[in-house]
Amino acid sequence: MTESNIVTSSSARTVLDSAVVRFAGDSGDGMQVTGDQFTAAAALARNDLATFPDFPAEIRAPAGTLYGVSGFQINFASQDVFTPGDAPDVLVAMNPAALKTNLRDLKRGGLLIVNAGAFNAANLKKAGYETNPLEDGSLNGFNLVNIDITKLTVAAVKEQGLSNKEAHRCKNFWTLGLMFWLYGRPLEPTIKWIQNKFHKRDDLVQANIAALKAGHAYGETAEISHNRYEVPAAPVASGTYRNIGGNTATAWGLLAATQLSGLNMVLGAYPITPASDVLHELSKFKHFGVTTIQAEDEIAAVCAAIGASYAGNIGVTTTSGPGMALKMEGIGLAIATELPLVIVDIQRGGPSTGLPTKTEQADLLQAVYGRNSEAPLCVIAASTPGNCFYMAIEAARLALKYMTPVILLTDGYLANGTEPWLIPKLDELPRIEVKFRTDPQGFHPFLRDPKTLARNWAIPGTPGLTHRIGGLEKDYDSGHISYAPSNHELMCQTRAAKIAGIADDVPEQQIDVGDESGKLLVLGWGSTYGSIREAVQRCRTRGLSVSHAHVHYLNPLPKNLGELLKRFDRVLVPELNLGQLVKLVRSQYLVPAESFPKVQGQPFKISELEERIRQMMES
Amino acid sequence: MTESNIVTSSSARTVLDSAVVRFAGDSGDGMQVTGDQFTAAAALARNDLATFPDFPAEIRAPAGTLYGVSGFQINFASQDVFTPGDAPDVLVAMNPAALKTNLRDLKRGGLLIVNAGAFNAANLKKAGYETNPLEDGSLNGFNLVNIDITKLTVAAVKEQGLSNKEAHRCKNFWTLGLMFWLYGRPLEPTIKWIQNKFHKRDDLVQANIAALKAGHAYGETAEISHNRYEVPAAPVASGTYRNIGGNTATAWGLLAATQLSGLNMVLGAYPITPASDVLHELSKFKHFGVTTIQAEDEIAAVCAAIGASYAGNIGVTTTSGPGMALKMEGIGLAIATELPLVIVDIQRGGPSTGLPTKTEQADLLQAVYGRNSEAPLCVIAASTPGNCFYMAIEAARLALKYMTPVILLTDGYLANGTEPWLIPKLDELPRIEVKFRTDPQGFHPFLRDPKTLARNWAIPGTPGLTHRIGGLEKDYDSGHISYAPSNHELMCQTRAAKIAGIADDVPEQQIDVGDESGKLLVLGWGSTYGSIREAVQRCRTRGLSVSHAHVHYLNPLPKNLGELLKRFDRVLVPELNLGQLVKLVRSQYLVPAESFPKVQGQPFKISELEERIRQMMES
Amino acid sequence: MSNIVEPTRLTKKDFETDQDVRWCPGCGDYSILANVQRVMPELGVPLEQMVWVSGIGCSSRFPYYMNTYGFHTIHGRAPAFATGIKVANPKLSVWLATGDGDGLSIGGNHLMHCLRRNVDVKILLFNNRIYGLTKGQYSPTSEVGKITKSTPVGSADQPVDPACVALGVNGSFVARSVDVEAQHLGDVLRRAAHHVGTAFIEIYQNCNVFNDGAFDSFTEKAHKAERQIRVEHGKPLIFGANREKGIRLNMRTLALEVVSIGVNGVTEADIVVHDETNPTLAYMLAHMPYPAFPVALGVLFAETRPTYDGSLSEQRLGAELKQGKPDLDKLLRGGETWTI
Amino acid sequence: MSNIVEPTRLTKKDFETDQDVRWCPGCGDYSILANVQRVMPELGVPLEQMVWVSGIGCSSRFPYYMNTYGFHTIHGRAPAFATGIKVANPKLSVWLATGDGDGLSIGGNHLMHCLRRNVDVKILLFNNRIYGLTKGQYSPTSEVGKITKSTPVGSADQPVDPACVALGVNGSFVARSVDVEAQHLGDVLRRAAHHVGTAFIEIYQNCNVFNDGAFDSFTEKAHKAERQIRVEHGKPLIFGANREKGIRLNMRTLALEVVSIGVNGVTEADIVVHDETNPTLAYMLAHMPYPAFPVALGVLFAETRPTYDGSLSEQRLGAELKQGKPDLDKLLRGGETWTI
Ligand SMILES: Cc1ncc(C[n+]2csc(CCOP(=O)(O)OP(=O)(O)O)c2C)c(N)n1
Ligand SMILES: Cc1ncc(C[n+]2csc(CCOP(=O)(O)OP(=O)(O)O)c2C)c(N)n1
Ligand code: SF4
Ligand code: SF4
Ligand SMILES: [Mg+2]
Ligand SMILES: [Mg+2]
Repeated sequence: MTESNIVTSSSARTVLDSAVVRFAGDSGDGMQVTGDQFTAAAALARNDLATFPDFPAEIRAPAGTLYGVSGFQINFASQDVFTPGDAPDVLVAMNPAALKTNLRDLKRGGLLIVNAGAFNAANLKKAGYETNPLEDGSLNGFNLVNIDITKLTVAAVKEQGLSNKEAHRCKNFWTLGLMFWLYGRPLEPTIKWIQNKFHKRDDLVQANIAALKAGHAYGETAEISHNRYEVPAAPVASGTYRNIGGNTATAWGLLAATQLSGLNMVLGAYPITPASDVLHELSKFKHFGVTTIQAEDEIAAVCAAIGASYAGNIGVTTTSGPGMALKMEGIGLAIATELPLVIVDIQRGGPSTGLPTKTEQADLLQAVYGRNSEAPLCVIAASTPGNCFYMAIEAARLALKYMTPVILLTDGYLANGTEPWLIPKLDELPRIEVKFRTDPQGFHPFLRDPKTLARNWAIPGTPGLTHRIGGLEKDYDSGHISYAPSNHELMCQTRAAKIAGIADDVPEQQIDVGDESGKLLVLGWGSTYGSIREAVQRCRTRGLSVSHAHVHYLNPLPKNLGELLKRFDRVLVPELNLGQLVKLVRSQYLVPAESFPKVQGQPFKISELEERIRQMMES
Repeated sequence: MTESNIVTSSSARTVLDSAVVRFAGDSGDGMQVTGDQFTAAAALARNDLATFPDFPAEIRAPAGTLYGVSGFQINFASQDVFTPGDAPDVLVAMNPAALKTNLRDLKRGGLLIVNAGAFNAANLKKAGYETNPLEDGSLNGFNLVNIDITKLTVAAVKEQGLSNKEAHRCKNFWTLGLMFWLYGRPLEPTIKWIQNKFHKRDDLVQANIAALKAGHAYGETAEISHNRYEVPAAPVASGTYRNIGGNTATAWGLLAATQLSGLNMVLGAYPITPASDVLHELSKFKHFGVTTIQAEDEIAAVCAAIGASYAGNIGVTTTSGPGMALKMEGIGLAIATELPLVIVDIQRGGPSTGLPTKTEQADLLQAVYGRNSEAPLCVIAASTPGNCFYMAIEAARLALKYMTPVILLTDGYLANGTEPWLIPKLDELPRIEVKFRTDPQGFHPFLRDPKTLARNWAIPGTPGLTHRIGGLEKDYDSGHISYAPSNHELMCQTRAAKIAGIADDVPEQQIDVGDESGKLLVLGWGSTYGSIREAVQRCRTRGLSVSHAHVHYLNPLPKNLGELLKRFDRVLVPELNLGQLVKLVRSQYLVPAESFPKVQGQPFKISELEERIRQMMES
Repeated sequence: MSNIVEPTRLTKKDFETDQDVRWCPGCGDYSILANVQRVMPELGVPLEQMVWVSGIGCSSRFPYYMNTYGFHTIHGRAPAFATGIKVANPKLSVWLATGDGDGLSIGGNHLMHCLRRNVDVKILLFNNRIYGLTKGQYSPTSEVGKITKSTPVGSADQPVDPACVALGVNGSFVARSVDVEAQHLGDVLRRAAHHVGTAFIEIYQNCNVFNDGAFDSFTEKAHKAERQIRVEHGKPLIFGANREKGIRLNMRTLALEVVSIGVNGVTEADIVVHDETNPTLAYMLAHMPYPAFPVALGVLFAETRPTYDGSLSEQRLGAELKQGKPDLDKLLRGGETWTI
Repeated sequence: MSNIVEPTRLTKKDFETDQDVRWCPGCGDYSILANVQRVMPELGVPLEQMVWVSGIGCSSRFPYYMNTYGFHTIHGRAPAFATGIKVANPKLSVWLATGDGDGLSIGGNHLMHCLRRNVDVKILLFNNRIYGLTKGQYSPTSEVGKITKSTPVGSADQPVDPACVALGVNGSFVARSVDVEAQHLGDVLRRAAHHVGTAFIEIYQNCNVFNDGAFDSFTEKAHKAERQIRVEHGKPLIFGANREKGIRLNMRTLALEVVSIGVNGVTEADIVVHDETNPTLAYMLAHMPYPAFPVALGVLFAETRPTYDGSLSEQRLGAELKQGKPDLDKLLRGGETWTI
């Protein structure tokens, strides 16, 4: 559907300008579906929003265990939203384990909806509760709504005569119905969704719809010591929107690059969390001229991609931290042979295997420096799920124009998080010019464009241009192997100058929030965009002289960055690592930028940033 | 032999305080042997010296070709010597190709000894000479000594009735004889060497000795328009000396570590230039409890070494640039599991395969940052061939004491270069204390020493301490897998603090040459030690206020370094890369250190450094 | 952490850890774990003398559940770590758990070199023909045309057979078993434990979440007898519910064929007798196309030959005998030196 | 750089480059190069449609001397690059030069996966049983006990046989030849060129500097006839100076044996007839222990089956037919959207 009517708010509702809701339950409780449907409803109500799913590391952990808890948080508002929110206003806990692992985040006095039906001895034990929190008063600080959702759901669906197991499975729609009632959302869209999701089994369609309606009705009738809310539509730019996650946006951006450049694409990839979904998504688009190779390992993946580039396709490889480390020797060859290559590193928690399902920004220095010898390449980063689309196109554009590998950094938080996204039109996107060399006249493989310093690209199959390239140093003037001392230096400097020159081809650094100069600049990169932006805005409303600049181009850095940094008394660099961008700017500009590190596998909370900023202003 | 008599200088000689001689010829001409023998003679004459062999990249390039030329340069003196010298005073060119590729370096007016016998049409053509340089006057600027060494050698050895090929092979000893005459060296040691080298073939013994004596006699008798030289003994510290190269010193340092720690050693290595010789050397010392595994690749090599460390040996892996890139994922695991590991990276020219037989210092940033996520380790570097011995021991000491991987950086120049070396005694070297955990009481694998933060080392085979470790994040207090946010941050900070703490355990940064403060500090690391030291000394004799400090500990940097740098108006950082240490010190200390890069696969010339220093002083 | 236990008194319990097992309910890995824990006590190896090494994957979680020394390393490299461990301390009993992706995709080369070197390590390859931990992509053992997340219209590459790979690189012990066949798996594990050299066991393992029932057609009670052949050294290759079928070598085609004993003149004498020392026979058995032939289970090949770690120990010993105690001072002062 | 040349008129010269060849004088690589350059013109492939890919090693210098497109990549990874090239442009004729170290040590896994996928690439493995470029360490094909720079008291690991490895991973074309056997090598190259799928050729190559004469015992004129057997499809496995010896299958041991025709009742009828479509026979031939048996040369195995690149092209084609022209706007607007 492209359009939808939304319910008009009844006077009985408290109007909020934003709300943060978290659904938490067993891996088997369908919390991700519930979250997605609730998100769709908020989107259709034209709220701005941001979501954050939080999966367990285990595939399907035993029911009721703490490490088996799956969560989904959404922040939706009648104003701009930049993060999934810090502390939830509403927590839905489907079992004791979910309560145990999530309660600490719920706002004091927040609304706590629990499925009492799951609070039996066995589950309480698995969650490590001595006594039942629903009874021992430990939840007094919260607005507890205690419902036996299991029983009510089973009752609601009994007509369909489902198996006990299947009946229980409908719990999440009952809960969704109740939440829809709470926020005045229409049921139709979800009913439609249920209908075609389960179209093969009418009994399930009926049952889930029944559960949904029952949950909604329960709200209407039951005495919930709580009034209803309304979060009005947000004033956003007009256009057509969709909800999108970072991995999908990355994949679609790469698809766009094929259309904008007119080239086919080969993705060489080896599965790894959280990057695998980009491989999965791209493997569906063979008709875009995209071929995906699930290689035997990351090394083969990058080498196959380089081979494809050598043959005239766009070579792409996608991975995460440990896989990135394995690709570095191959990337070095792409640098030495000056072939286009797009490398997407969807960062995760480390070191080593680390925390595979958690987010982190700690591959920046690896991306910039992690190869033997002087091996410069271009590094860029996406800042929001939707931005991944544009940065993926940009990575391809720069790789093709400068005949160089380009590393695009995203992370687990961007990969799985979603946001409403204003859908662009293909013909609004900039074309990517690619010229293959065909003229034998005076050809050698390392002839360069005087402006970009990119070498000419002569692909196999082109008559009269047969030539050999490789990883040994080449003569600047003939492309043949050369061990001559001064030639080597010339080539090293040329490769470096080519990458440095990209700074003239990318946007200058903008101030994202606040004045062009002032007391404090908060300098960020990557997925911290939303939290920093929001924190800085809040501080500014408190009258603090602070601005936010977010770097999308990390190597080379924007050419005005140094000058921009010097316009502020102090520079704070919050990163989900122990301080990496801060090292780059300190060494390049000699500014006393200060690091604000966080390495917890979790994004920054807005409040953490606000507090840190306030401290700095006071000190 | 441990002692030897040297000839007393005859008054007929010009006494020099130093001389630089280069032997250049075809790969088949035995220039390396000639160089080694000439070096031994200088050493026995108690000169201080430094050598620099320069091999072709090809195994055995066709005779007479430019890329088949093999060279050996020695700088010997009656004073301290720190480099093989810039421009040779004497060049020995055994064929046209050798002349063509080496003449440019010979000092104007320098002594040029050529084997006229090799200057035939074929060889001239191969070397790309239109006309014969011996006749076209192009060598007028030099002191040309033009001898048909081939003919004279053949004549000298005819009694032995060797094959023509074998007779020609004696050319190098004839040449050596002449050079011995020129510098007044005794023939005995070389005669002894010939005798046991060729003991299986008496005719070759006789022939080579005859050639040697003939060359010497030729000097005595023939009218060489040139007088003889004497380079008196250098005043060096008393003790027993030997000549040593960097790869040998590295291997021996590792052997010493086994004796000092009482642990066995497993070297996991995959052959790669210029690192292979360390594998070759260590494979001879099984009776030191050293096992060498030639693994299937660099990844297996480092993983086998880590496995050996896990089992309680000293795990070591040796490689060069491209191989280093491949090891990074494995090294990350050693960091996460906190196991001792010694990694030796013998740097070579890059990027990618680059210039395999040439030297470079461009793996520093890879060593410090080249892994996914926050993966800190210790990086140290050797400064001279002999220093490799001590730094190898130091790498093992730090790895074992701090339960961490340590990367030791050397390079192709150190690996193959040699210097006289004051031989230490085992019992003068510091013992390396190793305590394995044996007490089950309160044990968990990540219990730490409160001071060093090193975890306790419990090796398989120890009763009662069975445990599991791996690359996933661990709980600080139990060592079990943990995905807890704050625990992850604590562990990341602890790993970082452990490495940072090493700064308290290593020598403070010294000024190697010059005053403790002043106008300019030249900050170096690694194999540039000799050239920088010499250049700075020369500038100081010219009264310039310049000092030299050479960093051996690169991560962490010495704790007094920042303060030391600030005592100088300016800091210059010469490196055989495009500027890497300079990035580290700028970002860490915010000093405006300036880079002096050279990437030519060749060491710095003293003159290049002198000139740059003088420029800075003038500006 | 465990306490010291007399090897003689070891029980299954002693091999269990305090960690709760984090595989999906119903995963075949559970039964493999149970069988291993059941067999280990019989080996008389003290807990502390045993090391379990693994790569990354669901299967590679194995070491966390064995109360011995354990090293959960990185993806695909376990054989290299195991080699280093065994060479450093040959007294240890080293076991390795890997998967079809860990062992044959990213780790294929290390597996191959471990086998050819004949390092004394026991390798259990859990073959579920899928990538489990990364949530269901095809693996090098997945059948052609497999529809997975990464191959929506089917995989294009043909699989390898783990046993064939092991035989191709001269593995000295190659066997097959099934996760749920307690008796058979137990026997194979015992044989492997007593083999000196690399023992390679492929275990068909059901991933009930991403590749459920991959092996049902020959592991389920109903067809087992018809679709499996349990090979035993010195015994004829007979199978079938009533042991009425056998494997014969067709002289003309030089290929194996399935025959029915008693039917047109075929007697037991025609049936090939299994000889686990014959690499060709092992190769033929491993290679038998299913379902035209039954799946061969058991020890396909076993041969004793020098181990890598053993030879290296001998070299160390030999060196000590020949060169005596290490003497660094002597080494440093060897060759040309001079004293001032 | 070359100029455009009519494929039909191509000669050996056309395939030579202006680069001087940098192998040691006397290296077997020279004769391989000469033979390849001699055969290529016959294939009717235009210079620009041919790509030579290699890793690192003396052998991997090969592409620099072929006047086609060439990619000298990194150590061991050539099969992965070749796969990317062939998949990106299936029209290209892709050839690969590798060594026993490049292809079987660091590169073993990529070789294995290229073979199992059956990528349409021709692989020439120059087997000199040594690391040449790094100046003489033993390789995975070096005999046990080999004394080299890295193994002063002899190597401890047993070698693999390249052909056996290729067969173990279902290689669809597996052959052997010798550097200096112009005629034979030429024939094998032609067969490989016309095979659709991965063609694997092991070429025994003499490294006269670091492993001189490694193959003399069966390549030298004197013993050739006795120590080699040239296999040909459909022809009996007969060898010997007077073609008096043959290979027979011993029914009892199920192993091959050398017999003398005419001696105690052996007739030609007893001799196995080579069938290059029989993997078992190929395995037995590749596996024959030398010198007890002769070294089998020629096409050991050849079978046509779908190629990886071919199947992927079909999938792309199928997708275009099914899903039509790519339409990004439609994609971006698919699913739930809303307009403001
Ligand atoms: C270097 C690296 N690449 C990729 C991954 C992601 N990864 C983890 S396990 C796995 C494959 C698991 O398959 P398998 O070995 O068959 O084990 P299973 O889960 O099926 O038991 C992959 C691709 C990783 N952890 N490390
Ligand atoms: C990553 C990496 N590791 C190691 C090397 C060093 N290296 C170059 S060639 C080679 C082996 C060569 O042996 P082989 O493949 O048999 O080729 P040959 O020289 O014998 O023809 C090695 C180890 C390298 N170039 N790159
Ligand atoms: S995903 Fe499959 S293999 Fe992994 S634990 Fe679950 S069922 Fe077992
Ligand atoms: S080293 Fe050996 S293989 Fe390499 S070029 Fe020389 S002879 Fe040939
Ligand atoms: Mg699997
Ligand atoms: Mg070789």
